[in-house]
Amino acid sequence: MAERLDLTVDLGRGLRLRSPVLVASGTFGYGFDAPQVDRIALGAIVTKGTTLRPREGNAPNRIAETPSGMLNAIGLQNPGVDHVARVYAPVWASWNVPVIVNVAGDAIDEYVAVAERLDSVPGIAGLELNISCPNVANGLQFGVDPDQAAKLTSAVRAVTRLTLIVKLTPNVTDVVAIARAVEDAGADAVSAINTYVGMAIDVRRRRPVLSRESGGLSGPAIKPLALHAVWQVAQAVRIPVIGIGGIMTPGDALEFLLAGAVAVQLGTVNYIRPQAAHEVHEGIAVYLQEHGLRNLRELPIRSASVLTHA
Amino acid sequence: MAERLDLTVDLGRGLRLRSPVLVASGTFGYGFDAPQVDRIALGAIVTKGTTLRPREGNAPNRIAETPSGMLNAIGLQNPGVDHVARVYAPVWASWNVPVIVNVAGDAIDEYVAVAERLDSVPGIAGLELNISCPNVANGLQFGVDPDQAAKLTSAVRAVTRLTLIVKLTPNVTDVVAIARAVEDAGADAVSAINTYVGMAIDVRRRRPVLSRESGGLSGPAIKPLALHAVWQVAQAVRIPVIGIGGIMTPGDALEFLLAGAVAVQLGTVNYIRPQAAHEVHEGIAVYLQEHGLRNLRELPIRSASVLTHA
Amino acid sequence: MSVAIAPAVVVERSVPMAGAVELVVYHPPSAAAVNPGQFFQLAVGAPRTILRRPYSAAWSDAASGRVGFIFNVVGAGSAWLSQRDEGSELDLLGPLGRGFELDGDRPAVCIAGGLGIAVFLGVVQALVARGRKVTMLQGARMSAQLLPADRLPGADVRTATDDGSRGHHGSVVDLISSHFPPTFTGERQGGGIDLFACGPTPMLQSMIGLAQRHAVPLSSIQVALETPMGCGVGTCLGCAAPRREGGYLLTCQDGPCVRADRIDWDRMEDQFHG
Amino acid sequence: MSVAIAPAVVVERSVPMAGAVELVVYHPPSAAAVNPGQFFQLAVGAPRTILRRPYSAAWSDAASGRVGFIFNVVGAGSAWLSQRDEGSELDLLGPLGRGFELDGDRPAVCIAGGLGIAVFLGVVQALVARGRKVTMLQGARMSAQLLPADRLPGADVRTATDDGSRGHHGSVVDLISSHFPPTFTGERQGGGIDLFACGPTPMLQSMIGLAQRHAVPLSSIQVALETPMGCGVGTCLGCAAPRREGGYLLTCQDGPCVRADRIDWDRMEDQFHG
Ligand SMILES: Cc1cc2nc3c(=O)[nH]c(=O)nc-3n(C[C@H](O)[C@H](O)[C@H](O)COP(=O)(O)OP(=O)(O)OC[C@H]3O[C@@H](n4cnc5c(N)ncnc54)[C@H](O)[C@@H]3O)c2cc1C
Ligand SMILES: Cc1cc2nc3c(=O)[nH]c(=O)nc-3n(C[C@H](O)[C@H](O)[C@H](O)COP(=O)(O)OP(=O)(O)OC[C@H]3O[C@@H](n4cnc5c(N)ncnc54)[C@H](O)[C@@H]3O)c2cc1C
Ligand SMILES: Cc1cc2nc3c(=O)[nH]c(=O)nc-3n(C[C@H](O)[C@H](O)[C@H](O)COP(=O)(O)O)c2cc1C
Ligand SMILES: Cc1cc2nc3c(=O)[nH]c(=O)nc-3n(C[C@H](O)[C@H](O)[C@H](O)COP(=O)(O)O)c2cc1C
Ligand code: FES
Ligand code: FES
Repeated sequence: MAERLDLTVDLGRGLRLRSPVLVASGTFGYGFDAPQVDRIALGAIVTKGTTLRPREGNAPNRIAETPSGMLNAIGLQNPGVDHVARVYAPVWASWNVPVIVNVAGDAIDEYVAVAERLDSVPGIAGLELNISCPNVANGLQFGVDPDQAAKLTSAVRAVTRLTLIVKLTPNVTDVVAIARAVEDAGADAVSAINTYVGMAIDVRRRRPVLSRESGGLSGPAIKPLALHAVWQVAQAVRIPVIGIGGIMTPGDALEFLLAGAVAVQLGTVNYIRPQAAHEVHEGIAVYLQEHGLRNLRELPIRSASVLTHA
Repeated sequence: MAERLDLTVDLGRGLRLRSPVLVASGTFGYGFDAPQVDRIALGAIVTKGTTLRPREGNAPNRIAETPSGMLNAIGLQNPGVDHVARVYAPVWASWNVPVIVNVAGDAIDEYVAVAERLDSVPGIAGLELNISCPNVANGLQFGVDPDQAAKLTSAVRAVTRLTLIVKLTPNVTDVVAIARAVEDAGADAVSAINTYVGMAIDVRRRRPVLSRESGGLSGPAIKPLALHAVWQVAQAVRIPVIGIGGIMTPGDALEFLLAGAVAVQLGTVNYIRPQAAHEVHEGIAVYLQEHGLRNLRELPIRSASVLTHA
Repeated sequence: MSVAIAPAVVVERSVPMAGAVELVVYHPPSAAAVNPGQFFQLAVGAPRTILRRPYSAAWSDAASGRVGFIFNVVGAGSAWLSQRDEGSELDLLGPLGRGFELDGDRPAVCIAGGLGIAVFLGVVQALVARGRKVTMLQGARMSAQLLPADRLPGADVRTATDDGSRGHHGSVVDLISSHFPPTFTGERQGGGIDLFACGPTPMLQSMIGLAQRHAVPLSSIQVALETPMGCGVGTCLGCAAPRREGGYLLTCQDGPCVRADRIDWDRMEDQFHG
Repeated sequence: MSVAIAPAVVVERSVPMAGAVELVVYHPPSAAAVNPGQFFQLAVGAPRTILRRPYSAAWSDAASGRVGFIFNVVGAGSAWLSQRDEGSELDLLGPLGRGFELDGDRPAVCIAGGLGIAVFLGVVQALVARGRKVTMLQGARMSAQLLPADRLPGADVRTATDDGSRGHHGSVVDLISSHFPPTFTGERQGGGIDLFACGPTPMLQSMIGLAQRHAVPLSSIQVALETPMGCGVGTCLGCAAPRREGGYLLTCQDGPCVRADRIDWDRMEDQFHG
């Protein structure tokens, strides 16, 4: 039975994954640190958000646990694109798993410069544009405005032949408008979603827990919200949608695949159960078999109503 | 010590509460059904969303558990304003606790008609405008657009002398813009927040769990998000802000009071620990004493940065 | 209301039949207050869960101050409950809702599918105490999953199993047929029997269909409904069940035990996922 | 990496001193792999929690395959851990991070505040095994909260309590003074002693201040840092501690045990709330 299952995913522009289970940006470093994970079985590794110049990141506290979730305000600590291209990419080129670099910046020029630097580098399989980081100054600006998002996407599209995924922020009134804008601007795929802006207060000391006051909420707490975002986006765009948000189990991943995602990224769960990606992959395979399906394209369901809210 | 503490709250237009702990709309019915709750100790009871005509509500499934939260799509099942005014209000008039009616509708006229019907009815202490219900057709429309929200608020303001609270939806890019709009339009206070639009999928049957597909997420899962909304709103408006979202413990409530809320509403927790409102009230009193504070107005902290995200 | 929110102590944990767990708690006020068919909302402490879980009181004994719950493990909440040791605390909210109306003198036929049997320990006892003739029809997947008949003293217990390992080979609903025609034909408006049913919604629906084909008045059938529950007390409106005359009734307040003619069985759905 | 993610079995639970719990797990690969000062990320199943909790291996014994953890209950995760019975499973991720550098021949002075003592069972044993002279300075709020000295064989144990109920009346940091001046004055760049410290950040800071006033080289002091941890393995970047030369090091990868001269103590903060 098993060998007949097709769990591959096509993200466009030649990027084909052997599994629909990826690890999400910021939760797997640059692929070197996670213990006991058999990288080869992953659909892809998405790296930590990478900027033009190295960044130190925010002062502590950077993280806080919340009910079934966590807040983070790391502030894009990263060694800069040059280090990534020179030191990491050559190693990745020897790995048998696609590595997608998550790209961040404060201005369109900066994104473009990072994309240019990475375009012809062996070992890099694609770019994921983080237009939605809530933890740096101006981080959200591109992600909440369709025009800005489109402008940024076009600018990067113009300088790269790599598969270009745009990662959406959920901190908007209408995520569909942004998704359509980046689709029209040339994105090969969208990933949804990044974290939700949240906060925790240290009651004893009477101050915000995080040094930046607010941070991004991830983990199972956000799963129902992320799933709804994916459900809406998947019915509105023709490019592949990668589902992200609170996935811990095969059942969680299947919710996203049924909602219309072609693949999923696992984030926070990597901190808790590093073996989760493999369990999720296996669980999806078992589900397909039990339901007599042979590939992931048969999974999605559709809304019964035209308007999701009607 | 205890008798010197002042835990009263002024919501404007003569509505003074003896406790900052209220019970939230949709989680306490019309005040008749919750077991073992000493109503008199509550700051106020906010009723189920009430519409001009009776409503049957949505087909089952209406609720689903999610990690540290729950989704609901009740669909505003309620007996209609006339029943509320004729049958419930006279009973409330004999209770020693303010009852605030949560008002919902599909059109401005409908809200206005409900407000008019309730204006001179003894037993009703205030109105909370639900401009943000995600579970009825057009429910979100007023809540996501500052102009619409202002128009609705002014229209209702014009026909009622009752304290008017406007309840904000968090399903927007910029909750502050809505808060400012309703403040300018004459709201006496704002309550923040209503539920977040989310979804769950029944993987076994391959269909959404809720009959309406999407629903509103409440419970501890949303606490960090709600807290951030309150933090932002409290620093942007001069009218009182009532904090809502995932509060279960005194510590949770204190986070909202520190973030700038003058009072809090407890929602989902009422289903789980009906005694929570009293525990929270007591916990706040103890905290004030321990910190040498004599009233709630000394609690709020402020953002260290001008821009929350900077 | 005599509803308590109280920590009770687990005094016994056992396996009444294969795949099920029985927890006995000591809580005299609840034990004295329960009507058969009522339920409790049990707080669970499993990771990431939040809502209480509804469980029928399987039985209660005012004299010893004990209440029993019988359940199977289907998800995180029931898994957590199944691990409560003797001596641990269980946070009860209840008793809640309406139990069965047990008075009357017609023969009582009880029908249970799967864990629906749980509620009948108390029901059968109360019916027998009222001097009624009681037949208990019990269905399960296999023999080992049947509650032993000695837990239902005074009842004439008949069984059905899906795999034929004991009693009738097939659905427990098939067993009612033999009670229907002789009793009801010719005296449709009463006389006959009183039927008490608890089990999965599809089982209830097939039973209702059969009753309708036999022209059994649905008012003579009481069913224990199962819908998801938020609060269990009438404040969340989450436990809607379609009412015959349109709209919805609340399982937690109007039920869980209701006369079958109050329900619109065509709009009734099995509300459980997973 | 030799990092394991594994279910281990709790083989012993006890109370080593007032307010603390000691859990002993059986897991031979971990017991063999631990360096004193390393930690494990323990999965907890408390309601609404999600992250693992970082705990130092208090001690480990390759021969018996056991690892001990000593902790106090401060929140939901530690409360849950404190209830693990013998026989229950504990999900370990580890050993993680860098332990102390224990080689050398200078006298070793260990200083612990509160539960910081936990890590020193293994540290003292390893130092003694290396033939080093070991002084253990232990501080607690009151006498009952001191770890009994027989758990630290081979060390000269001195104590301080906040309430004066045993040993020095005051901070444990005061006890170092007597080790500082004679040893370091005149031979600032080595010679002296090696200091190993673990405890609340404010205690570490006051110790560092004292060391600086005595011109003790910070490179001769190793501290075990405590910051919140997301992953424990270097992927989340949540465990930042300010580095002397600017920027941050990662407590989980570069530490938790680091030489004190690597830290910018002015930017160092107690990161714990609650
Ligand atoms: C009035 C009433 C009485 C009941 N009495 C019994 C009994 O005596 N013995 C018994 O074994 N079961 C009984 N049930 C069913 C029992 O409540 C569910 O099996 C249980 O809630 C499942 O929880 P879980 O966390 O293990 O499952 P999960 O599937 O993880 O639960 C997820 C959510 O779905 C809800 N849910 C899932 N299945 C059901 C269900 N069948 N009914 C209601 N809610 C459900 C849960 O309460 C929870 O909110 C009763 C249900 C009701 C409504
Ligand atoms: C490397 C390292 C080793 C440690 N070794 C020990 C030990 O041997 N014995 C011991 O008693 N304690 C030790 N701690 C502290 C221990 O991790 C915390 O007390 C524990 O995480 C608190 O969890 P909680 O759920 O009970 O508390 P909560 O306050 O409910 O925890 C909420 C969140 O804050 C984090 N947190 C709270 N306090 C701390 C803290 N002091 N350090 C790190 N995270 C914290 C938790 O991990 C969790 O994510 C160590 C910490 C670190 C970083
Ligand atoms: C500590 C942390 C750091 C993150 N860093 C990044 C990042 O650099 N770039 C990015 O696009 N997303 C980042 N994310 C977001 C995740 O990739 C993911 O979108 C989010 O966590 C939701 O998924 P989850 O709920 O499975 O964690 C980060 C998340 C966490 C928890
Ligand atoms: C079942 C349910 C029904 C609700 N009905 C209403 C309503 O009718 N009107 C309204 O303004 N809010 C309604 N709410 C939202 C709550 O009042 C509250 O804003 C929300 O649940 C967040 O608070 P919590 O996390 O404490 O539950 C409802 C919430 C739930 C869970
Ligand atoms: S379960 Fe809440 S109203 Fe019935
Ligand atoms: S705890 Fe995640 S990087 Fe250190």
